[in-house]
Amino acid sequence: MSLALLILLPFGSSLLLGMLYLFTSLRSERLYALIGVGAPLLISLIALWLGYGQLQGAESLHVSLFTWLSIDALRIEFALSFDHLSAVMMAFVSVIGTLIHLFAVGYMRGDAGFGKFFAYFNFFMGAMALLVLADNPIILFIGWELVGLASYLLIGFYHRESANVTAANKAFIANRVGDFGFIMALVLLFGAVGEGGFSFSAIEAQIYSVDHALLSLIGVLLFVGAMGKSAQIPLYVWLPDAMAGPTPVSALIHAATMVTAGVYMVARFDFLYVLIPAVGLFIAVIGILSALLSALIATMQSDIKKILAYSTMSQLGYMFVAVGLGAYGAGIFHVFTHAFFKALLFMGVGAVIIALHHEQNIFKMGGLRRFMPLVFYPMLIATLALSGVAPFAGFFSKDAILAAAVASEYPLFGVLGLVVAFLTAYYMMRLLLLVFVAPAKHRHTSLHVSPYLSLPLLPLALGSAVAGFWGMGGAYGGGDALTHFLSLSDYAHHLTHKSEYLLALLSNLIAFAGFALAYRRFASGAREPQPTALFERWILERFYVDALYHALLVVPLRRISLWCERIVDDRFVDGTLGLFSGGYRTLATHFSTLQNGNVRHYALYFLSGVSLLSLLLLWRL
Amino acid sequence: MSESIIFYVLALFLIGGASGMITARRTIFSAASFMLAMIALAGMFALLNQSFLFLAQLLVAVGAIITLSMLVIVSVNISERYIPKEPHLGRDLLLGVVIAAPIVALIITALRTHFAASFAPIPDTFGTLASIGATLFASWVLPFELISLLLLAALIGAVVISRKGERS
Amino acid sequence: MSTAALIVTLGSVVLAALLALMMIPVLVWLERRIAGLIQDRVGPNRTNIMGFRLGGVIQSFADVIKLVFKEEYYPGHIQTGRALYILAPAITFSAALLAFMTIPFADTLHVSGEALRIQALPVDYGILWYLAIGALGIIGVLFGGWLSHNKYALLGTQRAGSMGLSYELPLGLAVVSMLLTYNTIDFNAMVAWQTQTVLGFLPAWGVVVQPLAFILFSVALFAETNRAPFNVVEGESEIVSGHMTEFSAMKFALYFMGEYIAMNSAAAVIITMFFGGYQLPYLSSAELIESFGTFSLALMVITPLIIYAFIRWMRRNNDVRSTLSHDGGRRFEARVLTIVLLIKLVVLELIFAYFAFAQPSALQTQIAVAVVQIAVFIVKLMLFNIFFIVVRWTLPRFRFDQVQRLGWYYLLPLGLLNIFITAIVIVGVGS
Amino acid sequence: MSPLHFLLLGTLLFGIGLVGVIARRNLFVVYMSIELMLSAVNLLLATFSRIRGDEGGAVLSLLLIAVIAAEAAIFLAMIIALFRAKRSIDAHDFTQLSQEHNA
Repeated sequence: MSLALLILLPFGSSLLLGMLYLFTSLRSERLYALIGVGAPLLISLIALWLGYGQLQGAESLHVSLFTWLSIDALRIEFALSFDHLSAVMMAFVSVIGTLIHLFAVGYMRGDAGFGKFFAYFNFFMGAMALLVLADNPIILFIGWELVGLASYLLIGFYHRESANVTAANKAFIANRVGDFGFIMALVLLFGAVGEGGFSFSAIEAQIYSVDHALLSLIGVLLFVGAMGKSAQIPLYVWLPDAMAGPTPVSALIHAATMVTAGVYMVARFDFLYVLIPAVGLFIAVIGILSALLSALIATMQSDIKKILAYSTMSQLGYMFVAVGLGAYGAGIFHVFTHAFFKALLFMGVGAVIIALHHEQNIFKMGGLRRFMPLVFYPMLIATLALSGVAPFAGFFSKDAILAAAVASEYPLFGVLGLVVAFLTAYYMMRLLLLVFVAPAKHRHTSLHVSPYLSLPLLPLALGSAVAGFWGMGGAYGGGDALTHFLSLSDYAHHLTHKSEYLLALLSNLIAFAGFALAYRRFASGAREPQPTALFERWILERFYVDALYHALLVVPLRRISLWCERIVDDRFVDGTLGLFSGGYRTLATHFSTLQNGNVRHYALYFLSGVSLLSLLLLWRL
Repeated sequence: MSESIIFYVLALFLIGGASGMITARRTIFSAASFMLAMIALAGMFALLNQSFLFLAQLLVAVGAIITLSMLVIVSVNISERYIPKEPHLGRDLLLGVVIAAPIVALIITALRTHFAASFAPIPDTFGTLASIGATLFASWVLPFELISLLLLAALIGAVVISRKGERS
Repeated sequence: MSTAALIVTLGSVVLAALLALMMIPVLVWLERRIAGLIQDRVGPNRTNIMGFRLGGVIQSFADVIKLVFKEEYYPGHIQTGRALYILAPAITFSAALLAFMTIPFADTLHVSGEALRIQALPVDYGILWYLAIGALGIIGVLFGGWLSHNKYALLGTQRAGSMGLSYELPLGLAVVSMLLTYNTIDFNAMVAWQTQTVLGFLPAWGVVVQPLAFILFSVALFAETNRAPFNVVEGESEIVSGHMTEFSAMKFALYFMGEYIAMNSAAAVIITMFFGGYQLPYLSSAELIESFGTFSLALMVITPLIIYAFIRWMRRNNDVRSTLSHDGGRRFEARVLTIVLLIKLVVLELIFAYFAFAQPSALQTQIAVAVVQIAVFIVKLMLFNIFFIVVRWTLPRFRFDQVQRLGWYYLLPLGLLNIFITAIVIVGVGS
Repeated sequence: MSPLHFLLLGTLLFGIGLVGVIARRNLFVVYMSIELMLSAVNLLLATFSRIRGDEGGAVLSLLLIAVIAAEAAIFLAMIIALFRAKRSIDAHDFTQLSQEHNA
């Protein structure tokens, strides 16, 4: 029952908020905030309580609400389950979600769509809960689609500007491409194993009977879905644009929760992916390429939110490397820690943006440390965590991934991971320095930060600092508690403690190298970069991927569409139809002279008919 | 015998009035002819021993409806120049007769060939107010009530339709 | 059809025609004289035939002759529809005349098992006939006014039409409440019902039983007959003469006479429905027949007194008091009339004596009672006509919108209320 | 004078009303023609009632008179409204049912 409550509470409050917003003239922000924050708070309490139960070794919960579809062999239960993986996901999603809701109360203050925003936000929480708690791929898919919808609604929240609507459309369409893959995978999977039940446990039980080639295809297609949702090459283009939404949206959806759905889904299907390591390798390659590419782009960006967006994509790349190489525990671990510091970073950035009246260019900021220490220090912690500096949370999770990569058959991933770590440290420090430390470029003398905006940062800062200890590897005295708790089908890698220490040292050194480079270049302020080298221009133009997509997909499609419109539609389709319709029109023109609107004439026609009938009858009589 | 004479005289008035109504070019003469026909029709009712119908016809058809029609002509002041000219009236009437003739002929043929009846013997009270009233409220109460509803609807409808202004 | 029936019917028709038509000059005379009285002047009293003025009634006959012999003139702008234009006043006139035809003048005679109604139209649906035919009068007004092609006529016609419609409703509602009371549509039965008494001493006349209905009915009839204070249709000071503006000579006279007949009919219907009709109060027909001897004796005593008083009044007023008048005819007229009245007195006394002391047959008594009732009817009729006239010359005319408002806002709801109350009372009494 | 005479007369009246509806453009005449057709039916009803000696027909006829009155009220109100709208009572001026005149 409490599981159903996890779903119903956010959806119910979303409905309530929507009704209040649409049908009443109530515009009390206090009320909307109370309902909007109350629901996530409640579900995070429930989730924590349930998660604590799981931690104490309780049985995983299953609840089947009703049979949703029952068509011959296709029998889909609307069922929810709460196992260890769900518990971890649910716990941090709800807690971080609650904090971001709280943050949003401050961020959205005074906005005309305050009530609408919280209706959407709670709707998103419900969808995310559905996704995480789903007991079968179909329900998961519903949640998957609903978070997509929520994301679409929230990106286009300021729908009066067409750019925002375009961004929302872009996100929606890019996600549809991924969803197409996902749905194909589900169809194939169902064709293969559907008759024996379609819940995750049932699929797991039958998975060995499936043909290997088919399984590979399913794995790839599932990953295509994950690409869309988690912004991996080549479907990542929507994520930077999605920053058009309000900053809490970016924090909640495009950093902490929704984008990790792909990782979660792959981890959920771990039993499938362990059977097809080739596909896993493919995932890892895509992941590391995404990480590298986006980290490179992030170093040259000047929009503060886009830097974070690319950073998110880069970290997601890490996670995919982990799950691709079979280190599911490490992947989820990184998801977990990343949620804390990335949410924190976005919220800090949101506070900065609000303080500077929606200025987003880092080169126009500076010197903010003096004005907002409560923002700066949490962000500093988050930056250190993101850069993998020991002993902050990011260090442990990233280290787990790097260790897995180094210990795997393909240590190249480890090397590239270190490169990415260097880049990460560089661009994060660049951001931090330009915003907080470098001389001010603006004329604000006093900047006020609402406690709603700064207070939620503190628990997250704490989380960023200490969350890593839960999954601390054996080398550092921990016991991989998280990995064991998740009990996914991890591939076991063996790395000696010494090599682990070496790796940790290396990665810390690299991070500090990145810091140092950034400090040297940006500590005393800098102008917006004017790219000179070819490579720099490439990076600034984001490797021309958008242009490439445009040239490869959009232009040919448009050409074909135009051709269809001009030739096929006009000549063939319309021509045939025109023949008919022209004939009708000619007939109709002639008949319409009869239909002259004069009722007496209609009576005349009618009576003429009666008259003729009468004549006929008279003649027959 | 005298009844026959009365019938034919009334029939003459009835047909004459009706024909005059549809042929007259001026509305007022149509109305006058129509009144004549309606009065003659009332006479027909009297001839059929329907004394109450006779009165109802006089009261409603002649007294109320003709007056109302005339009042509309007068009070809306639909004078000569608003009355349609109808240049081909003769031709139109001929067309109408051509169309209506088979229908009428059919009914008449049917009546003549398949209908043979005579008047049934009736009590003295036939058609009087008391008798009709008894029948009306004994076995026709529902239609009676429905008609009252119809009249109410017509009343409201007439008020709404003819109201000035507000409608664009 | 028996001889008696034929005689009675013919007699009734003649009587009705006389009462309707011969009443017109009398009413015109009365109108003028009463107007004069109210306006503190004499009124027409000069016209005479060999000195006979009959108080001025001769003036009315002179008017009739003038109207009959007046040149028939058609306004030049009335080109088409002249037949209907001429017919229109006739419609009004005949409708008014026909409406009068179902008024009973005396109680039903019972001759050799045959019930003979003393009605010009011996039917039992009197009030419906009156409503049906009375409403036709307006059609003549509408036709005539419309065909006059005249602004004033058009305005008058509009007013006439809307007045006719608005006041038909309270009229009908008042009639409905009376029908509920009397439980009949037959005038005779209504009169018979009114011979009862209420509260032990009051005659159960309609006016006593249903005072509100009486007020509604008579106000509505005032409006229907275009009498002041509701004569907005003519409204001389506003629209010349309404629908009659373009009519002259006999065509005008028909409208004119039609109005008086309508007034007369209205008075007749009012007394039939509300004032006991031809009945004497406290004396139903049966009682009258039974005690006709006593009744005659009483009349024998009263008649000479009345005639004596009348002669004294006449001689005093018909004398030449002013030196300005050299009209010796007046004294002559008074002398002749005195002789006529005395002869009449003797004849009446003889007749009364016959009924008082001889043993008249049942038929004779019945006829005598009928004659008495006719006389009573005429007296009541005259009184009510005078009431109509007095009202006309006493009250100012309403404005047209006021008339309409009165009809729709006050009379109509009152009529409905009255029906409601009547129905409740009848159900209450009946159960 | 048999019942047939009345019936034939009623039929004839109906036919005349029909002709009036078809041939005339004057809305008033059209309206009166419709009334005439209803009245013709009324005559038939009264006749049948008399033939059968059944007063049901007369009652029906009475109700029909009420319907005629209702029809008159509505039709006249419509004529007033139409006349106000277009200053015309020519049926040919009221062709709103056809699309091209709507524009």
